[in-house]
Amino acid sequence: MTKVLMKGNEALGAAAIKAGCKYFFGYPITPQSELPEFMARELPKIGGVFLQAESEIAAINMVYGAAGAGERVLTSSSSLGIALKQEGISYIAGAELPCVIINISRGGPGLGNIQPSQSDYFMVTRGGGNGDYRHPAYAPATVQEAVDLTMEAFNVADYYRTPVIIQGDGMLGQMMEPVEFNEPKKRDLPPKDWATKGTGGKREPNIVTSLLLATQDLEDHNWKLDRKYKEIEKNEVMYEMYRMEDAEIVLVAYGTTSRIVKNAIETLREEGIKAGLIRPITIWPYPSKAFDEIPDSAKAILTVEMSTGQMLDDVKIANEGRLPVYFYGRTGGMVPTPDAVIAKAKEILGGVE
Amino acid sequence: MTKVLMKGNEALGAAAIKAGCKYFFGYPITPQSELPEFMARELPKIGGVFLQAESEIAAINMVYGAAGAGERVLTSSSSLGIALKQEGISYIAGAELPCVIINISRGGPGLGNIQPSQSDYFMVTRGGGNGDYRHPAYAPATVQEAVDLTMEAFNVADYYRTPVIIQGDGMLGQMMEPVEFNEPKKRDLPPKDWATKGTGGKREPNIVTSLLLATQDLEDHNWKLDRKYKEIEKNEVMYEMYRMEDAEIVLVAYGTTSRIVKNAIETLREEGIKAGLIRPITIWPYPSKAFDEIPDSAKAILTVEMSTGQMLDDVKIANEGRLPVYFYGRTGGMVPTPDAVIAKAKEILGGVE
Amino acid sequence: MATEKVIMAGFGGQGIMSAGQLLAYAGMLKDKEVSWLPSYGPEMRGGAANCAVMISDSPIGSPIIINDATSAIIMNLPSLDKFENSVVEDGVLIVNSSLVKRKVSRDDIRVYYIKATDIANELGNSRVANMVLLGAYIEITKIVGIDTALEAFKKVYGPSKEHLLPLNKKALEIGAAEARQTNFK
Amino acid sequence: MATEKVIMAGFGGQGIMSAGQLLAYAGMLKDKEVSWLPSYGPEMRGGAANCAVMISDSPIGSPIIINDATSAIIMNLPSLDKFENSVVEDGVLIVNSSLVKRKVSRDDIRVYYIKATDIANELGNSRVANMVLLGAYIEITKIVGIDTALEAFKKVYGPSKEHLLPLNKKALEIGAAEARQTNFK
Amino acid sequence: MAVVFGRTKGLTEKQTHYCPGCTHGIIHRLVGEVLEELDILGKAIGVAPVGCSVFAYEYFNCDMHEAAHGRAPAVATGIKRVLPESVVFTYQGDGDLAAIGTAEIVHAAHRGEKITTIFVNNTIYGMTGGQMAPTTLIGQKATTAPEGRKEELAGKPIKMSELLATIDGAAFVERVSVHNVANIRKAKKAIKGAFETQLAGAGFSIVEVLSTCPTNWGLTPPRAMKWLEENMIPYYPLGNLRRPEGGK
Amino acid sequence: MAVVFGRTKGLTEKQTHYCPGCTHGIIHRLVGEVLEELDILGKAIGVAPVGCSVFAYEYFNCDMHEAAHGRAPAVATGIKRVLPESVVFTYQGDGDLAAIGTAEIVHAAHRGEKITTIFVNNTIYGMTGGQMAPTTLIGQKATTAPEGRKEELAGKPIKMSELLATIDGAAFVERVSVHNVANIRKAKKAIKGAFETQLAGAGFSIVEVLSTCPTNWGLTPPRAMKWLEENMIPYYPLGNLRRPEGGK
Amino acid sequence: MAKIKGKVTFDEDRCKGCELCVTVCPVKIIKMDKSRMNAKGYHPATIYEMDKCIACANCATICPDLVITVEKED
Amino acid sequence: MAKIKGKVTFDEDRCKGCELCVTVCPVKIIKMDKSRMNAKGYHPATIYEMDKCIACANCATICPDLVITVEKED
Ligand SMILES: Cc1ncc(C[n+]2csc(CCOP(=O)(O)OP(=O)(O)O)c2C)c(N)n1
Ligand SMILES: Cc1ncc(C[n+]2csc(CCOP(=O)(O)OP(=O)(O)O)c2C)c(N)n1
Ligand code: SF4
Ligand code: SF4
Ligand code: SF4
Ligand code: SF4
Ligand code: SF4
Ligand code: SF4
Ligand SMILES: [Mg+2]
Ligand SMILES: [Mg+2]
Repeated sequence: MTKVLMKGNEALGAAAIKAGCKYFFGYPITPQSELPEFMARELPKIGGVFLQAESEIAAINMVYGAAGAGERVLTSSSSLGIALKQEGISYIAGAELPCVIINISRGGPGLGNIQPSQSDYFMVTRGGGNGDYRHPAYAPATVQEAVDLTMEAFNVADYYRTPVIIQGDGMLGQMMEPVEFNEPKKRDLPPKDWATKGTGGKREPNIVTSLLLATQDLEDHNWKLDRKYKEIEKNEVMYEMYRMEDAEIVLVAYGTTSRIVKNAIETLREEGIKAGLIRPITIWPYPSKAFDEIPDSAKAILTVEMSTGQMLDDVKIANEGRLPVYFYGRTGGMVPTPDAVIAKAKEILGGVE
Repeated sequence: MTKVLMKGNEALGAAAIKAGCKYFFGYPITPQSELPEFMARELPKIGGVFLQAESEIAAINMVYGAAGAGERVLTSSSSLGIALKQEGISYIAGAELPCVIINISRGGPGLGNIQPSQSDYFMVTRGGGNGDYRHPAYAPATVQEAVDLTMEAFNVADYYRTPVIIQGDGMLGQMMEPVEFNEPKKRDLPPKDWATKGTGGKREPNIVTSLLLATQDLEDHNWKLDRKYKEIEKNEVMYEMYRMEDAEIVLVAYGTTSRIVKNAIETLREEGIKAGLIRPITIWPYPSKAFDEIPDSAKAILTVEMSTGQMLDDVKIANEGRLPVYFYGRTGGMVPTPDAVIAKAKEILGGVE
Repeated sequence: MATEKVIMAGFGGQGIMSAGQLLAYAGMLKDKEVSWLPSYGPEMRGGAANCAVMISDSPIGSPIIINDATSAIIMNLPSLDKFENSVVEDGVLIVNSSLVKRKVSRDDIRVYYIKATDIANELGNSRVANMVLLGAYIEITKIVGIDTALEAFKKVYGPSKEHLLPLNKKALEIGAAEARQTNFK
Repeated sequence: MATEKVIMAGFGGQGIMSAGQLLAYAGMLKDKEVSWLPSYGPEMRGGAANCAVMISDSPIGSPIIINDATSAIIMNLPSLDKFENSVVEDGVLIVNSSLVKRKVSRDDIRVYYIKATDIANELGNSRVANMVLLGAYIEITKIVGIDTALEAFKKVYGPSKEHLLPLNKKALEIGAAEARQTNFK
Repeated sequence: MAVVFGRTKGLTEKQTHYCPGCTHGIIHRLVGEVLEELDILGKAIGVAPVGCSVFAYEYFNCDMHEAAHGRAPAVATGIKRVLPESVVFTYQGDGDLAAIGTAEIVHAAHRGEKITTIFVNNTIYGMTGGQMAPTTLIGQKATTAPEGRKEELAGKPIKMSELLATIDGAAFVERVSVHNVANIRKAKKAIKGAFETQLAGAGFSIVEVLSTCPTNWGLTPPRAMKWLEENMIPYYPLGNLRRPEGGK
Repeated sequence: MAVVFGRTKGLTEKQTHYCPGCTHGIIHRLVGEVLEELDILGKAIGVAPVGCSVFAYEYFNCDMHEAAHGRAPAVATGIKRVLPESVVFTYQGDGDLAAIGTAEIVHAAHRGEKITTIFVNNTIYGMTGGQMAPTTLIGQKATTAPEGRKEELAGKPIKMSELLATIDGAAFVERVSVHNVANIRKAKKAIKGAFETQLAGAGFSIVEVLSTCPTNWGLTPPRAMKWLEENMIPYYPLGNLRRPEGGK
Repeated sequence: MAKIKGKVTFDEDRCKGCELCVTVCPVKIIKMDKSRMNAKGYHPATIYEMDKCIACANCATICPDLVITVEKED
Repeated sequence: MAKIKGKVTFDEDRCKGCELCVTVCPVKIIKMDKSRMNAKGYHPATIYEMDKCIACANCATICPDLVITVEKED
């Protein structure tokens, strides 16, 4: 496989196509518009359909329909557009349909601005919609990882019959890096015999629905979903432990922020300070178990986010009160500098020691 | 004040009117429709406006407009309707406008059913919308408390310039209990000199917006909001400690579920088992400090929810790994029975001891 | 007084919901703690209707009755099938025997059969069958007086229905009289 | 090789973004790790344009350059004002002195003034000023060869622009030559 | 003996949950009959709305997809774009289509989606207990218009067929009624015409069916039929507003 | 010397962020002039959309409220219902009004909200970089229609004024253009008529203004004006579609 | 031409007693049987004088609940 | 009647050089001054023969950026 230099947004689209996705429904919004634009150029070439919906809500409901019809389907948006999709995502989760949703986040709340941000963590990991549901959420740090995880996402979606989110930010969407498109990991996927493709007169009608009026039925369904989510938690957690062997200070960061933190760690180590990183790759299911692997040398945890502190909740849950947890965040499109992270780490270690 | 017997949904509406709210924008959905219906009957009598919007999204944006114009305004919905309002709530939070939103939850995800449920906890405590924002969320357990907290909510909204959620469920909305309408607690409220009511040619134009294109401006705004949220966390936490003095097992439950848990506690105590309850009244800000008051006698925490476990996250965060945390949940409109809670408590104590 | 937990159940349109509200209101007028909880479901139009009323001296925990009803007022057969076993031992079960033809199979509870619909028809309005049964219930449990129930009537039904007060008073009284005469079981 | 961090900045339309992409591509063709990050902002139409290119032997951490550029290619005055201080000590600053009239005020960096727009105009196309500067940059840093840059050109601009290859080659070469002749500062 | 009128294969055996005399049942049957007669049950995919017909998926004898409130046209679009050879229809109430789902129906028409919409206009939110709809008539009472709809507050009722007929992509637009036998038969013709439009690939097709809600109107079924005839038809005139060129 | 043409008080001093030659600027000025001439600046509240005119709140010299994408009519409704004596207007692009905000504009019209909408139709999503809008002409290129809009895929462009004119609550509906001086003057008259409709309490009013987007069309401003005249006006005919009875 | 003779059968347990069929029978032979209740608890519609039936199928056409089948003597 | 004499002033730093005013001047006296740049970096529009101006205000009417004021000799 040869490498090509691609913009994150376009690489995401190319990865989806490589994963066999021929259908895209979306609505323009900065900083992800290159993705639908790419799909508008490429999908017709392979007999697929790019459709610009009248809104994000229409787009997610088109996805709902297309997923019900048994096809791999993608939508993408940014932050406020994803907020609008929440009811639809809840329906898709309830009806147990597979699809992939890409969120290239920007600053908020409200209209905010168009700069990179990680302040949608709650929305994408807790489900901003109604009801007891979850969905896998991948947080790539590089364009290559975005490509790999997008291909994986389609498999995971089909395997578990669940919506899957790729959580990036404007930086990831806009930057170019070399990527190669490897064959996606194979999974034994169940047949989509539940799809509403027309009975062809050959079987009983299929029904896609999230409505279960009888309380016992809905409860059964909720626990069934819950078991599925436990299964995903068991099998699909992904994270990177970076220079953690002897870490005194454990940094936790995901997505593009983790790249900055890695730079900071290099410098800290050069200065003799043993810093390591836990990088969640799945932000749901959250890699809590990574925190069980923290070496005894560790004295404190420092969470770094491009938000006022959202993943912080998961860090606290995973940490179970074992180490003091600190936070450093920048917001509104301001990106943490390695220097600031370094300074914070030193301050903490100064305080801890 | 004489008591009247009122349905939860109607009492909520009456409380809003008592709090000086003359404007309601909403869209029908079970099990909260008696609330808009009540407003449709009552608001015209006091020169207010009841308007049925074309959708939940339109309703929350009408609220956005009315709140910007400086008036106390209410909307209500249930679960999936609240999911649809998330973008709008994010805007209102970003633009720092006061309003009150009532969620009378039902089963989910998706269409689910119309029975009581607490599975919107994540959505209402973490903000299902985009960006770094929070809003107070009150979880009344009785109709009287729903009335009191609704009146309080309008004050809190105006004081902090924030949307406020009243989080109930179908049981609370549908049941009747005696209520009295006491004078709401007074607060020194700042003048609404930011409201877009027309300049009258007498001042510079006011602007309501959540857009801050320059990263530094948006970051400043985000931290300003964050300080406000910290302030709310400091001042507005509400919770009830029920028979906690000597509790061996600490139950945690909110809203209608806490009533069932109280019954269970009575029985447990009759049987000699020292059970107590932490009942969050604000579910955001979460009463973490209540967990610092847990007596040494306590051996375990049991969280009871009508969900597969959402408040559980906040319990774990508050607990900081001090006590083992257990969970008992029912979903889909199934309501926990005191017996089941008792059995679970005994099982835990058996295991713990 | 322990908490009185009453299930009222029947067809939609039999006045189950308002009878329950009336009872709760009456309890409230007597300074008791009360709650009323309807079962609301998909069968909103017609079909089954039932509600749970609680009356107590102390604050009411859960407003839900699950197999611990102290009393039940049953206006049709499906409701008897559904709720017969929800009454506690020694509890009260009042059956509209105009419509429910079968007998109650338990013998550990106090059962009253009252031909409420027949009585109501005699009074000239089949819709007051609910009041007949409520009158019986009040007589048996002495939870409130008939006067209080009538006061509550005004609150629940409002001024537009006040002309029906005499009829309803009559229905309550006859129900009470029936209960006095009926030997349970 | 430490990580080479290049800022390229100018007006929109000066070919900043594509020159950056070309450089990144060339790096990639030489099996380096590379990244390209545009600054995108509200001023999407016209106005300022800049991008950050990184080339390294080891994986690239953050693609953002914050006051640690090893080189900068500056095509207009506002960009010089903005980025003059972003270059590290001993770093390279290449200025399009056709358009930027002032001198760089720092003396701890290696500055090259190249009349890129004039040269491009002489070549018959003012739009290749970016290539002139890129040629200079390549010559100074030896990060890739001109041949690699040309190969990258084909990738970035696609077959439809291949007829422009000779012109761009020329521009790169003249830029390189200029750099050799220019004494920095 | 020859069967003059028997059960259609287009519907399942399942008894509906509709109130006695609710014309949703009639409309279901017409759709079922048309699907059977056009022999497209095997390639039909229906989209049920949120509203009284939310359970339509239990009644139509073909693949069914339950949509979110108002979004049936978007769901149908997703299905049809993936399966262009299928026959896709939505079945929607007036709250669903004319209120929350306004954008979705307008844009399905605007794009000329090759789907068919059966739009059941009963001037009320049936399922949620009789709230006002955008189609509620002036003076008509509703739980959120306790004194009847007032123009000053809520405007005049919206005429969705007229609105959609301004859109080029809407190849077939017709308003019918099912308040008596003659009109039921006409309604069926219109529904057939709509599906034929889809089969011909001519664009979006919609049939607005004036329907009753005896329960929330507080009328017996026969009186509800009369109310429809006397109040709805004068405001919502019956007739075809658009059909594909060369169409019958 | 008498001033024939000076700056209106209806706009602030702030220089706009619009591209050179973008007619948003002209339309802003017309609105500002009308607000000034009707002497309603003090009671006017404008609602800015999401789109290139998102910063309209910095330009209009009156109270302003920035709405979510497409929801300006709902925001305006909220304001007007609370302040019935105020003059409320929305300023919206075609992506905002004719795509995501379809339901909101239709229902503001349907309820006869006493607000005024200035609808700037430039057949493109300007702010986000030239994606296709529901108003994009057949064959017109857009970043999401790289080969030009195709009817088979996306339908024919939607005519919002014609659609809204079917709604009774829409008291004033007119389409104008600003591609030359004569039309700019007519446009101003229409805008004034719309605000007068609101002042008279007659219902909802809207002026669709055909506008250019030189940047995303890839044309110089003068050529963009010509393109508008030659391509847009034939498809989107100018003229009044509705005015209040007895209105001028 | 001999008078058409129709035969109408009711899938009685599906009947919801709405009376719509009653209103459309041109020969007025359908009535609600107030003496009986079906499984659903409704008084079902019934034909009183089948002989008079002209097999017009009006009743079946308006019945919302698929209760009625109409046959005709060939 | 004496020929109308107009005076047109440009708030030059607001000019974005769009040339729309140039296209609508009936007497063709507006040109872009290619020799100068304003603060925004555009070549500003300028009047070359003010005498010919008939104060028609076309230029100001079409200018999107509030650059132009037109006066008329009384
Ligand atoms: C997002 C959302 N909002 C509101 C509801 C509640 N709801 C269910 S059905 C309905 C209205 C149905 O009315 P209509 O479409 O006219 O159908 P009908 O019942 O009259 O046939 C509403 C508002 C919902 N389920 N989802
Ligand atoms: C919910 C949401 N979706 C998408 C966007 C991105 N967005 C911003 S402006 C715009 C389109 C604007 O086009 P138009 O309304 O035609 O205005 P113009 O820029 O052409 O004047 C879009 C899609 C957004 N901000 N919010
Ligand atoms: S509520 Fe109305 S629309 Fe719904 S089933 Fe009953 S009669 Fe039909
Ligand atoms: S992008 Fe188009 S609409 Fe937006 S300001 Fe520029 S020219 Fe005007
Ligand atoms: S077929 Fe016609 S005549 Fe026979 S019973 Fe039915 S309606 Fe009457
Ligand atoms: S129309 Fe059908 S459901 Fe109604 S009464 Fe007649 S047979 Fe029964
Ligand atoms: S006022 Fe008229 S004549 Fe004078 S410069 Fe302007 S356009 Fe030309
Ligand atoms: S129209 Fe205005 S902005 Fe354009 S060139 Fe003329 S003066 Fe300058
Ligand atoms: Mg309806
Ligand atoms: Mg536009």
